[in-house]
Amino acid sequence: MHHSIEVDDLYFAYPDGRKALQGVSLHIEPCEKVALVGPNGAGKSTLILHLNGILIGKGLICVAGLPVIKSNLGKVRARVGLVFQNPDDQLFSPTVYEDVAYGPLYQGLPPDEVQNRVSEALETVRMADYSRRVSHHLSVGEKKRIAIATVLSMKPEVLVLDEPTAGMDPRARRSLINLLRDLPITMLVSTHDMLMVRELFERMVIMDDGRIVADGQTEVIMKDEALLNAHGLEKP
Amino acid sequence: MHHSIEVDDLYFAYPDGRKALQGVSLHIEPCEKVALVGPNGAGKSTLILHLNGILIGKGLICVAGLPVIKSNLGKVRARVGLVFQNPDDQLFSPTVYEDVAYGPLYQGLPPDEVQNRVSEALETVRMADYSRRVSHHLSVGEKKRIAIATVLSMKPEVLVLDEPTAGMDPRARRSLINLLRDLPITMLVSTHDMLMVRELFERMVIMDDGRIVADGQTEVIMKDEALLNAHGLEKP
Amino acid sequence: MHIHFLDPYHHRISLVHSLDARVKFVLTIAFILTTALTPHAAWPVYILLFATILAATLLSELGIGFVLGRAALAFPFVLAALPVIFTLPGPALTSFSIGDWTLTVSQSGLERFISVALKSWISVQAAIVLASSTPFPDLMMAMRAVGVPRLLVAIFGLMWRYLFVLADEALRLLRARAARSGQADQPGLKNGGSVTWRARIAGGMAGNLFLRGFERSDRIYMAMVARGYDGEVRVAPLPPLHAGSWLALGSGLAVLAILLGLAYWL
Amino acid sequence: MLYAPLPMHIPDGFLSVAVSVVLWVLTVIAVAISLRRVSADLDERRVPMMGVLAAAIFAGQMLNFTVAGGTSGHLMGAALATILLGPWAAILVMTTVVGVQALVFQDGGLLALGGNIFNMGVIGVLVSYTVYRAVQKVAGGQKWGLYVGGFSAAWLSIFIAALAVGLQLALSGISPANIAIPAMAGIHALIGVGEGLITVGALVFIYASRRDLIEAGEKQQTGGAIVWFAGLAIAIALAIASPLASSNPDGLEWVAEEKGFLDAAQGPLYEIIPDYVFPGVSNEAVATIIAGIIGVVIVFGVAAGVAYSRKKRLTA
Ligand SMILES: Nc1ncnc2c1ncn2[C@@H]1O[C@H](COP(=O)(O)OP(=O)(O)OP(=O)(O)O)[C@@H](O)[C@H]1O
Ligand SMILES: Nc1ncnc2c1ncn2[C@@H]1O[C@H](COP(=O)(O)OP(=O)(O)OP(=O)(O)O)[C@@H](O)[C@H]1O
Ligand SMILES: [Mg+2]
Ligand SMILES: [Mg+2]
Repeated sequence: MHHSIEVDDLYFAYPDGRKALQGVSLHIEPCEKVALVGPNGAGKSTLILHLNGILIGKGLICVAGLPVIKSNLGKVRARVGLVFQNPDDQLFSPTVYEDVAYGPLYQGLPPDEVQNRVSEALETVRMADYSRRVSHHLSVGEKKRIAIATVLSMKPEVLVLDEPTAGMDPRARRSLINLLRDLPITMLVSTHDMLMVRELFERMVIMDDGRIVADGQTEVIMKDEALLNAHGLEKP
Repeated sequence: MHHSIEVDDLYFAYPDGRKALQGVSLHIEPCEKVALVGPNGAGKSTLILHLNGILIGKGLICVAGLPVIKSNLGKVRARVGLVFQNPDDQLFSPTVYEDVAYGPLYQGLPPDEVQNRVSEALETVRMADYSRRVSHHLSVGEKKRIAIATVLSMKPEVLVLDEPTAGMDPRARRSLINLLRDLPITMLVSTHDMLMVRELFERMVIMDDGRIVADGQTEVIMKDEALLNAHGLEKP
Repeated sequence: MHIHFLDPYHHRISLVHSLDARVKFVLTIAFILTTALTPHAAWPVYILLFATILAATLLSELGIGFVLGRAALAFPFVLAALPVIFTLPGPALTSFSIGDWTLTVSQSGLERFISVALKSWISVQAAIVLASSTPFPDLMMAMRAVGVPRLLVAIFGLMWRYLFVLADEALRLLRARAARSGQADQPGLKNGGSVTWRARIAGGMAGNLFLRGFERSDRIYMAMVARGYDGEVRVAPLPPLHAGSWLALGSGLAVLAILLGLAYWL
Repeated sequence: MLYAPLPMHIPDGFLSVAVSVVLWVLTVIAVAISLRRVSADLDERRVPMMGVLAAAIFAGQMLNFTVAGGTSGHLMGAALATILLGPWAAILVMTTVVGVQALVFQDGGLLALGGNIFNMGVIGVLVSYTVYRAVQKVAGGQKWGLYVGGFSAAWLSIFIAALAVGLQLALSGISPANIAIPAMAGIHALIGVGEGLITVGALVFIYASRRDLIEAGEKQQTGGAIVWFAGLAIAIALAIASPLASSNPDGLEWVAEEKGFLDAAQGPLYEIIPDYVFPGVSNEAVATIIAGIIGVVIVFGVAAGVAYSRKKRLTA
């Protein structure tokens, strides 16, 4: 049961009445990597924000074996690493070190454990010698890696990424794809990058208008041009 | 001579000493559409900012028959429509109408002429019934169209776009590509979207490290994988 | 686009750079306070103060030209002190007249004016050496060490982080406006619109910047919450001061005390 | 520098130590109260919001519009911050803005920072608050109240803060009150118009795009009557004190000297070396020149010593 994502019949409306999720169910096995695609406004980001209880809708969510409810939030957030689209929103500390140490520090870990977590996370994203750097001097690709390190330092059991390749040049994108391929961890990735979906993910899920409209093997779905077009997508 | 872009041996360094352009020459014929590609930091945006004198480097630039020099800036800016990557940076008026009217109003055109210009521009980007809308609430794709309308209302002779499709979903991207195809105007478009390059542009220019390293038929260049890889690009 | 050049920190390998930020911070404030406490027209002490800051500049490897050049930035305000030359009572040095006005330069007035200008100039050099030799995160550590509340330091940190992001946004807004500020070929048109219209456009840009700031802060908040933020600002403990740092602090303060003593009891 | 700050950031050297200390004390009190009130608020979102909006104000000061003849109007932002965030958060935001300007960009002094925060942060915010609330009351929730209130708050916050700067300079004996105050007031009466127009422009934009933010700001206006009166008292006190002071500059000078605001009376130094007449050197001019030479020698001696030891260290 561990390391998995289970969403059952989830509904959510924003305060202004906009129904962003209308009965979403999704099960992801431990260590499976799944792509989440769909047009702008489909509800992908909204769904992702539910996975660690930043938004709380109607329905059942279990992540890494824990139900996502108020009393569990601390634990859930330690187990789910959420990487947002814009690394500038995620790197809010003055230095890279402080940013990567933020999660462990808030978990109350002792200083040398924090130190270890930071080095390890930076090692994993191959940015070990960046820890004293100031975030605003980094390139988009570097920022993205650091953003991933900020959640890896919490040793999450599940990694959720929102549009990781947006705005990257081909080289940075390639190195990110390789990094994601090598991380042995449950992964849900929302994206518009259909080439990456084909390359990296065996399973894909299509959302539109707050609902899941397709869920299956990437190979099969990518061949169904009628389905893709119906939801504003294109075959790569 | 009209409607063309001519850049001869252009050099530019940022105040911090970074040499962003190191001898760029580029000639574009009236009504030609050219793609400008290259890795992050190649100097694409820097080159674009020279075309209407926002940055002024060493070298000769003529746009639509006018040399880009201090005394000409007003006229040059009326002839070159520059659309930046992030439409949020361009929509600084509360409503779509006011934003599209900025250029004509600044030029001091009479009110009914301004009115005509705005309707025409919105018509062209197929957003005619959006004029009273508040820009902030539009989708990315819609904002992008409005951003294009804000320069079309100045009736430019040359259109320059910086990464127009970044962050768009496939549907919005498709409709933008169609719009660009239909505009009968000289066009220089910087982008990382190699699929769009192949689809829309007969000619492409590769920049790297402040220099133009390839300039020719898209068909030919796209086949040269060694060249593309050497400059951090990928065949689509 | 990166507004790197907004960041005043200049990386060098130097004694001043390697000094603990807390020591530098306290010494800079003490230096400026000493300068302020030095009486008007205490020229010998001014010279010693200037020599001290010059020594610090040299030790910082920042370059004298750089520091003096930046120090000139604060000069326009000196205009505010100009009138004292003519209004402070004291022995007259010279007088000249402009039209019907006769202006008399008094000695005490001139002395006070030059004193203010010198003090200001010496103080700003100290501030420049501090800012150019200390990365902002270290300055924040110094702020915490001298007792600035954690919440305020956290706001400072966020502001610093997003200063560059938003300054880039502001720069792009300015560029977008410039790009659309054209001049029609038709002759006889009045370019630029009215002043209030231009002000309103600038206001729209400010509103746009603010609004995006608001929305960004929401996303940052979510990113913070996702990593455990619960409304309380937590920070790692400050590292202890080394013996060498204590020594530097002590000797620096001693030098300043001697200078101040000289100013009063010479 | 990209942004042209208002001529309101007092550098070090211009405020006497006594004036600086008094202003520091006032500032610390105001900031401490604001911190308490904001923490008590329990709205966790406000920490990132204050940080980012402080950055937005700083960056917003880069935005300008041409007035005429090469001059341009800029934003200070105290009124805008007050209207959108309420007085407490606005004080913290302005404190951060002015603090970073001083600490990092030497825009305003460090010892003078207390005064600068007080003028632009505390006075600017409290006056904005009072004016904006008053106009809102009169308007009774109608839309014009937002704009008229915004404009008057912005203009008056600049104007009153400028009066305060003038008064402080006069109290420090740097500039006679009858020149400093009218000069500051005159310049900033104009600058305030720019501030007012930009503030209204920003409010129009935000009102059209996200009315809820303005309404939320409305709810944050929880300063209560005490803050309102504090702002009113400051505005009235400065408005009355300034003309009084500038029509009686000598009176102010008298206050300054009598109360010890003027620094340490012209030093004991001269009593020992009156007019720098060196023993045995009777000609005053020669004495001055000698003094000058000694000074130059000291400075160069120190510089050379440091340079020498540094070189040795580098080559060692
Ligand atoms: N804070 C909010 N308040 C109100 N409505 C919102 C809010 N955030 C999102 N929405 C709306 O909810 C719907 C789903 O938005 P969401 O951001 O989840 O889409 P998405 O699939 O992530 O799209 P994109 O590909 O553009 O990121 C959209 O219609 C959007 O306009
Ligand atoms: N304001 C600036 N100050 C200093 N250096 C800058 C500035 N803007 C850009 N640069 C540098 O100039 C070089 C060219 O940048 P430019 O933005 O033109 O690249 P680009 O090709 O548009 O890249 P991208 O694909 O990321 O948009 C880069 O090395 C960049 O870091
Ligand atoms: Mg999304
Ligand atoms: Mg670019």
